[in-house]
Amino acid sequence: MSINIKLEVFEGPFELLFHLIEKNKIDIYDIPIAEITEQYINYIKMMQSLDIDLASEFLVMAATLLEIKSKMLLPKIPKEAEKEEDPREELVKKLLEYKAYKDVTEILKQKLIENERSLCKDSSLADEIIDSFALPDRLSIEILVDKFKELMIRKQSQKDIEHSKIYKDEITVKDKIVEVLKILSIEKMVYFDNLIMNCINKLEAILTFLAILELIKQRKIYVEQASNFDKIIIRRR
Amino acid sequence: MDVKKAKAAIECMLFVSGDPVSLKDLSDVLEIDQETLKKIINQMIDDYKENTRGIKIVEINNSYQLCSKPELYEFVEKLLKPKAKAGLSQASLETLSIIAYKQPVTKSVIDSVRGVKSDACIARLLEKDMIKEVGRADGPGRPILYGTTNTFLRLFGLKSINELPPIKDLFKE
Amino acid sequence: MDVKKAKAAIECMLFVSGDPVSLKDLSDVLEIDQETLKKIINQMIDDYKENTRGIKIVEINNSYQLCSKPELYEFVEKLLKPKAKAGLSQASLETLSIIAYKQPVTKSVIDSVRGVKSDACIARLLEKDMIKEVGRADGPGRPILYGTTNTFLRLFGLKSINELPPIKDLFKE
Repeated sequence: MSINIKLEVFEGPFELLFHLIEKNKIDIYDIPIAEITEQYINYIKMMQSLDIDLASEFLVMAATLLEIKSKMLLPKIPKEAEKEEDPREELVKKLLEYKAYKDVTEILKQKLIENERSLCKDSSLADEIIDSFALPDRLSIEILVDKFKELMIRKQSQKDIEHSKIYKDEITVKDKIVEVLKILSIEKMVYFDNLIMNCINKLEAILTFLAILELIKQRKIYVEQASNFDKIIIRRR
Repeated sequence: MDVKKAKAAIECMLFVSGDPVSLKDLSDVLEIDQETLKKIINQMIDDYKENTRGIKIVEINNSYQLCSKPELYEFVEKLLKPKAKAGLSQASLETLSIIAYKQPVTKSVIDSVRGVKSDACIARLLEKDMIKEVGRADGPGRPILYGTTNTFLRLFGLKSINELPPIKDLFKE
Repeated sequence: MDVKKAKAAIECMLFVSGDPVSLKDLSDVLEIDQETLKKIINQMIDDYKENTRGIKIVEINNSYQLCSKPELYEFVEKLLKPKAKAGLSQASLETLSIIAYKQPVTKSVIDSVRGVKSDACIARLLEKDMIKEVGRADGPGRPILYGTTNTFLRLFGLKSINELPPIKDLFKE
């Protein structure tokens, strides 16, 4: 039996969400969050089952969707119900902003297609003429040094961008699972707080959280909390 | 100086420069006031429309530059096989739009609008001279601020950033 | 193709190319026989003589190149002189700074730091006696190594290359 899978690849979570919203002909101002969340997570699962590298941002969005879903399930406290805040509002705002840029991008793309066939000359002729002028008796070393610094900074910022790209590709939930298990193979227990505090950014914190959830599901660890707001303790099973 | 000679001198200077030349610089060299000069250049822009001409004058940010006519691109392509196409991915184009409308803007703002990291796109746009660093924002880490370049304006056929197509006002709805 | 369009296409191709383009290449691209083409180009050479034009077509060895009209050079000079304050073009200053700090250095290193080809700049710096060949690097092709000259030291007011201002504090910020 052959299975034909036509899988669209999405650049980011917003693009995927938009695809789902359009596919389901949903009013963006009234998103059925439970349904969309399910579809979204199904898509992610499918990607993972196909071993397609998934940017961690997709997982962050999954967490956000689950959070909104749970908020909407919570019974409203009467006092708060007055100024009833829709938990979806923030997400809708972001989606609309993203859509606005997506729309103008299409217009700009057309403009680019019309104009990129118009070419200009480089400035090498002007450079040649400038260099043909007689040299002054004295040249400024400062200008020369500044030029070199400028070049080095340009090179450096290119390198920085390359590094951050590599960094982004490096962390995955899998890595975090290994890391948590490694800590627990040395220590009997670890505080949830400590794991999160050691993360260098929000993304890493979220990945750590997802790793813990996965490990609980796999019954490799268990968590306990003596009472409300106490420190959460993670232990090996 | 008569208008004919001024036209010849302008064409000559724009040709040699290659890069855009500001109205002010042209005015200083020719000793013609900017208003009169602008009229002459507008006449020239019309002259270039004639169908024996293969080049045109493009206005960018109150500067002028000579460019080839896009409708003749097929010949240039056959002759030189140039890397004319900007070759930007959808992701890079999106990043570029956000920078164009929000400039000056930091990477983290761009990331948050797109919902994904934009490092690779920014690197590509810098490399293509579509954007540049325009300063540093206040605040922790003093992040780099990005803005668009004259190359961006030229390739998108815009005289200035004010000619960007209107974007839906998100906060009015 | 009608003559008008051929003229436009020729102007366009010569403009974008910058370098001389052979009659044969033009004939291949336009699919016009060389004899007819030559007549069209000769007509164009006449057209350019009009006194509103600042450029002209020059024939070199059966190739054609667009050039600025020499009688308008005074305007070019007036436009570019202020930009020559640093004594050299920006491109040449960049090239020279890399050679000064990284000497002895090969062309390919210079190209990679600048992100563009530096052949023309190196040639002009050699001609101005600012740099010289100081040897050959090991490795494939044994590329030429460049270094600065005594003329360089004199013009920048340095006693020796050790007096170049240090730049190591660059990455502290």
